[in-house]
Amino acid sequence: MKVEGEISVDAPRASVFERLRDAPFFASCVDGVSDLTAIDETHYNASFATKVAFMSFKFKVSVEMTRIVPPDEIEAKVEGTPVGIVGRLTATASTKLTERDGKTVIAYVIDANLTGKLGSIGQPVLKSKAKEMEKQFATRMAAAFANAGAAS
Amino acid sequence: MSGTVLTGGQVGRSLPRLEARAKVTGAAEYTHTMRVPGMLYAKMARSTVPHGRIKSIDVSAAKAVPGVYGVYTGEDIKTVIPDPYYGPAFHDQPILALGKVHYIGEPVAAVLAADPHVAEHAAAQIVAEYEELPAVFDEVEAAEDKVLVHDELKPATTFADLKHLKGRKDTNCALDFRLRRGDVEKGFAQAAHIFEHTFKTQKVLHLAFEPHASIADYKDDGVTIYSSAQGPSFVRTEIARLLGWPENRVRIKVPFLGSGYGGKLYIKMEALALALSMLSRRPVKVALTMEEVFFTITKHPSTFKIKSGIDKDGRVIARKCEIWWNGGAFADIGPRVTQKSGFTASGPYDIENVSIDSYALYTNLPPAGALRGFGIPQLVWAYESHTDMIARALKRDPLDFRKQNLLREGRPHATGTILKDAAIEKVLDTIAARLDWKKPFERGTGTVKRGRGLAVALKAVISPTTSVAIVNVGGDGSCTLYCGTIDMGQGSDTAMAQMVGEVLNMPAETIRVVPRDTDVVPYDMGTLGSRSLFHMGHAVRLAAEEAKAKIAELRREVGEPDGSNAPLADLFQKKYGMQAGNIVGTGTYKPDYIPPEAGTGQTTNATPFWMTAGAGVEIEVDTETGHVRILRLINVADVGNPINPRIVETQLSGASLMQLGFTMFEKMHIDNGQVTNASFADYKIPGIHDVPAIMENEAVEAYQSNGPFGGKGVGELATFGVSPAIANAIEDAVGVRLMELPLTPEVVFRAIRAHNNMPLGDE
Amino acid sequence: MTPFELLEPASLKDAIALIDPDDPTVRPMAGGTALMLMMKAGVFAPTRLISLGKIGDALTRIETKDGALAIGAMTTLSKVEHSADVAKYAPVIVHTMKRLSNVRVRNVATIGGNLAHGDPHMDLPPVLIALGASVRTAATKGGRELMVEDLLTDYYETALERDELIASLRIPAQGKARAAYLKVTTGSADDWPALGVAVSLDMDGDKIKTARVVASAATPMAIRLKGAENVLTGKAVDDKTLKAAGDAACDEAEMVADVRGSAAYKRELLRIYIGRAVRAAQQADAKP
Amino acid sequence: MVTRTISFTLNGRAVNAEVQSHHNLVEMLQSQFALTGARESCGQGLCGCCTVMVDGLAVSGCLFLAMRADGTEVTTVENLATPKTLDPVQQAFIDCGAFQCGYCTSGFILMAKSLLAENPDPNDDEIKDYLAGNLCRCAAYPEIIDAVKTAARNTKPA
Repeated sequence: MKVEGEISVDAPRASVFERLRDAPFFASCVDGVSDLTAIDETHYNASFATKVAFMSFKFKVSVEMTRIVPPDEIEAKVEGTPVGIVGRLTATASTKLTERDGKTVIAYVIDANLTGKLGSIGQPVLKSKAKEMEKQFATRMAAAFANAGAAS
Repeated sequence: MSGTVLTGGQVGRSLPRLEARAKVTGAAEYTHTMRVPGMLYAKMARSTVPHGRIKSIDVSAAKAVPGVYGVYTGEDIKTVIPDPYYGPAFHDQPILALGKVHYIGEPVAAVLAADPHVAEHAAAQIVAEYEELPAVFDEVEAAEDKVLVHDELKPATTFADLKHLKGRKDTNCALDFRLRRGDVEKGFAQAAHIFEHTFKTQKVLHLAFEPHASIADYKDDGVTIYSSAQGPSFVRTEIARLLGWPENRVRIKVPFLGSGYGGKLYIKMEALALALSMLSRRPVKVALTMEEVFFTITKHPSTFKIKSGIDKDGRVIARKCEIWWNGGAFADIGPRVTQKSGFTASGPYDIENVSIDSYALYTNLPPAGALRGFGIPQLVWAYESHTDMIARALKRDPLDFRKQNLLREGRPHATGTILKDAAIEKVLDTIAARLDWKKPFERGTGTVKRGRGLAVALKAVISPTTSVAIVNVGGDGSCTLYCGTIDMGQGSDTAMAQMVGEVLNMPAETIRVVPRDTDVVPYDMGTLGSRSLFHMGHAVRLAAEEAKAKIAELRREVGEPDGSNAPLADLFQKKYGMQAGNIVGTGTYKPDYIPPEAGTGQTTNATPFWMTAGAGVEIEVDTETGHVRILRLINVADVGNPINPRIVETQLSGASLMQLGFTMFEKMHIDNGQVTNASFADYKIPGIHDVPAIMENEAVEAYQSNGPFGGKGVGELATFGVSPAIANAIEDAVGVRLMELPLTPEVVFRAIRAHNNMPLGDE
Repeated sequence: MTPFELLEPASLKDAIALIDPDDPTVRPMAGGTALMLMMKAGVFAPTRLISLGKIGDALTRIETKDGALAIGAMTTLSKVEHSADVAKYAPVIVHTMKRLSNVRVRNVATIGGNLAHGDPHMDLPPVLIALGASVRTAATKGGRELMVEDLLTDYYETALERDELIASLRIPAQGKARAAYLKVTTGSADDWPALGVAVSLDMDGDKIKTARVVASAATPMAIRLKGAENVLTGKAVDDKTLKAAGDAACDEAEMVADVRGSAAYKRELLRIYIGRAVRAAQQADAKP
Repeated sequence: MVTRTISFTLNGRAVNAEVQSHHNLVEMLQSQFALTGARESCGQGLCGCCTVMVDGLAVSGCLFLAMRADGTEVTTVENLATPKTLDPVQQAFIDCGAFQCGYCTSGFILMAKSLLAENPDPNDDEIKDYLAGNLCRCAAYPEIIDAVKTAARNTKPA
């Protein structure tokens, strides 16, 4: 499944880039991510939990920053195993930053795959969840930069 | 051959199925619901990557689950079966993954427990780590050999017709079949018109309602396996090979079979059940859930590039066919699908110059095998759509164009084999007559448009194959038939009993067909490809005829005059002085066959009998939504002389409805190798409301001159014509041509919008 | 499935008391069909299920007063389907039931469970929203009355608190309003809908006085399409109005893609089916 | 309590069974009473192979917790025939050839009986609507519709 979108923030591209490559900040914009630990400059482990109604899913995930090209591009690969159910989550997330009308546009493409039991049965439910998470992500991101903008 | 038709009055009866009572009372027992004392249940952990090397498999959490008897991986299997690979064409499938996984859903470990829920819960705790490898999913891409599914191919030589398969390296191509007749390039050069189209079919699956199940009870001196198998003789051979044993220590029993449609052929869960029984020293049952069936066996998706040259008079003078079969991760019987369907890829037409290339390809998807037609429905979809497109482009009536080019009795087929006993034209004419083809057709009003279409097909049967049968008449005169054909609903037990009854002049319902058990029942190649009625039918006929001759001998021996009607029991009584003794007749049948010449596919004897059938439809299309309603579905087939007309009709009707699902909506949705709709909730099959308002089934008057009592196989026939007939009718109704299955409302709607220059965007 | 504790309290009060609002693995269970599916799929492993099946009579009654219906939450769908009162006062429900899941599910599934599950593909919620139905809940801190359209908040999400149960459903008297529900499937004829559209119309002569238009299945939850309703209000039912209503519906509804169709396709279905549902409602049997 | 002894009436006979919370009705019937006419196939209540009657109502046995059978009256397909006789619905299924592999047949027969109890003379649409929740991969649907109509004719009071 593929999620694509754009967020426009009122901040210079270089500073947006710096914040985006700051993993704790980035993780704070994704609902359900906790226990982020850095292994080295480009590798992290984290927990990711999401719930749909009373069904909850927990994943142990590892994140690798696969491409960092200041100030336009960041690409990360996420791999995770769900807890207690057969499956596997793999995702690549790439963001491209461009300047438009004095603002910075963050264009993102997330390509996620779910396999195993989750993939064969839970896909429709989790697809819809992904859409909801995307909205939250955009909102949080926009809010974070709005705050940053106000503070500066 | 069987020119001496006897008049026992049994052949041609619409006798209800012999096993009917067992089925309506719930007494019929299937492997999936069987239990054996002391039995453990197995549940599998499956691969979560489409292609990868196994780095580790952590079974500790699974082992710690209370109630777990044992957890096993491929390495454990090797301790009891050192070379644990199986398969009918290639020994490429490991009992549990070894070293590598080849598709998402491949079994990597198994848990045993007395409670299947415990086993299932524990299996979910197994964590395997993989080094992921690039994967290939598309058949045409796989042919480029950039990603290799297997490091090395290991051919089996179990079947005579696959003996030429050689082990290959650096390729995903398990078999390439070539047929060359005339000079196709010269034909194109002479043609007035050239047409080239590419058609695709999607991945679908059998979904027999009894999911695969096998129970193995291993003892050091022998093993008994109860299994939902369509070919117990093959299972026995393969299990014996894995064990390094003679076949007589392996016993395969098949109770009632909750159908198969090709999905339970060759070897499926039997080897895993065996290995786990060896490891645990307990009887072990492997019974899949319906979800797991989606990861076990499927139908080949295909890409078919077809090119035809037509002369100025409308004759097809050259046809080039290239077909890529997506076989998934293990070959299963894909090579045979590739070859046998390759024979007839150019269709039921008389074409001077033909070139066929048919490729069996490995990909990182769940394996594909035979599904009610051995590849023929995929081919007919392409060539009968193509034929209609040519007729329309040439402004020819599609029926007339077909009739002009039809292959007729006595003419050589593309293989070089002369067509005999194939009522192709009669089938086509019957469909046309039922559709009132030459009369004006009501085209619908407003936003609902009507259309009609037809299609006709030809198939060569799998050959050479052998069947053996035993007819046993007991001291009381009652008769028992031992034959290995699996009656999975096609009515073979009834038809075979009718043939025995015909010969021995007994009511078929008094004849017992013994349950399938390889310790008791002689060899049969398998219940597949509509071969049983012909092959086993002959074996049964021969066995009955031998018994009949021995009865006549006994009659003479005990002093009965010629033409005596003395009951059989009296003959035994006279000979043995009491109710005792047996008369046993045996029959073995193997038809003549000349293998196709390598490289050209030419042979003067490609098939013991030809199969032909077609379909006609009337449909309406809701142009506002793309919904297609089948108003009328006509199935016409040449079944030779129908042995049991009612069962024949049910077979035709059922096969066409199954194909209707494959045509209209069935599709395994796959996302980077992951099947995402592995359940009846999201993979829909035809239900009672999907039955067309009018269904007509007809077996044309025909006689298979070398068939038992003039009969031949039926099971696959009505699948052939349905898909192209519907696509042809859709073009007839709304002017759009669909070249990929399934024909869902969205596909139709998008095509209509594109046709009107208002394409619908993706979202 | 894994073992759990099954409790069968005798009263709604006891049931609520047994729920642990902080433990998501404790769930109330009505008919249990939807819950069983999730448990079998392994996406839900309860530690405790509180069956509401033995609560008895009070929750399985269908009562009428002046054309309004009150239906106990534990009333099975088949009881609702066969109720003479429902047939009389809300015939659209009876029609909907004929193609809702199947007989066996309807024999077990309950009206309360159907609503509490929050599955957007269910056929009943859009119909109930079109009829202006509401639920009465029971909870530790006392119950409340909620419109069905406010009960469903998102994909599989409802406004119910963890310790809050639906006690009954109320369908107001429909007067002269007529309603219809169209279920659009794109695979087999019997499938979860790709789109559901429910419409209730109150006509004033040949003009629409009020319309309630609800979409489901293609949307994250059953949702009223007020833009379409506004277009219809005060107009006669003609092709132009219906097309405008369809367009308005497409502008406001969020579409979810799945194996039954892309979002773009489902939007086109909605555009057409708004009109078809309005016409079906117009031609539906009038109330007495 | 994960394991419990329940009491119910099975095909007219009072019985007890020791069941676990996570076991469904089909598993209980198969493992404890050797009744295999109700079979799990799709596992989702969609195919109808697992149909069982509980208190006179058809349910999907694969989605019905065994414990909930406590105190009920359970009837399975095995209860319809005696060694000498068949139920008119069973006979009609044979006469009309309304099955092939037979795996779904018990479910169709119980559903057809249930339909005829509610509606002794159903038309084609009523039959289809009622049986729409039962699937037959062999697709003997036309014959099944025929069988229900035949059974209706044969059970109608003279």
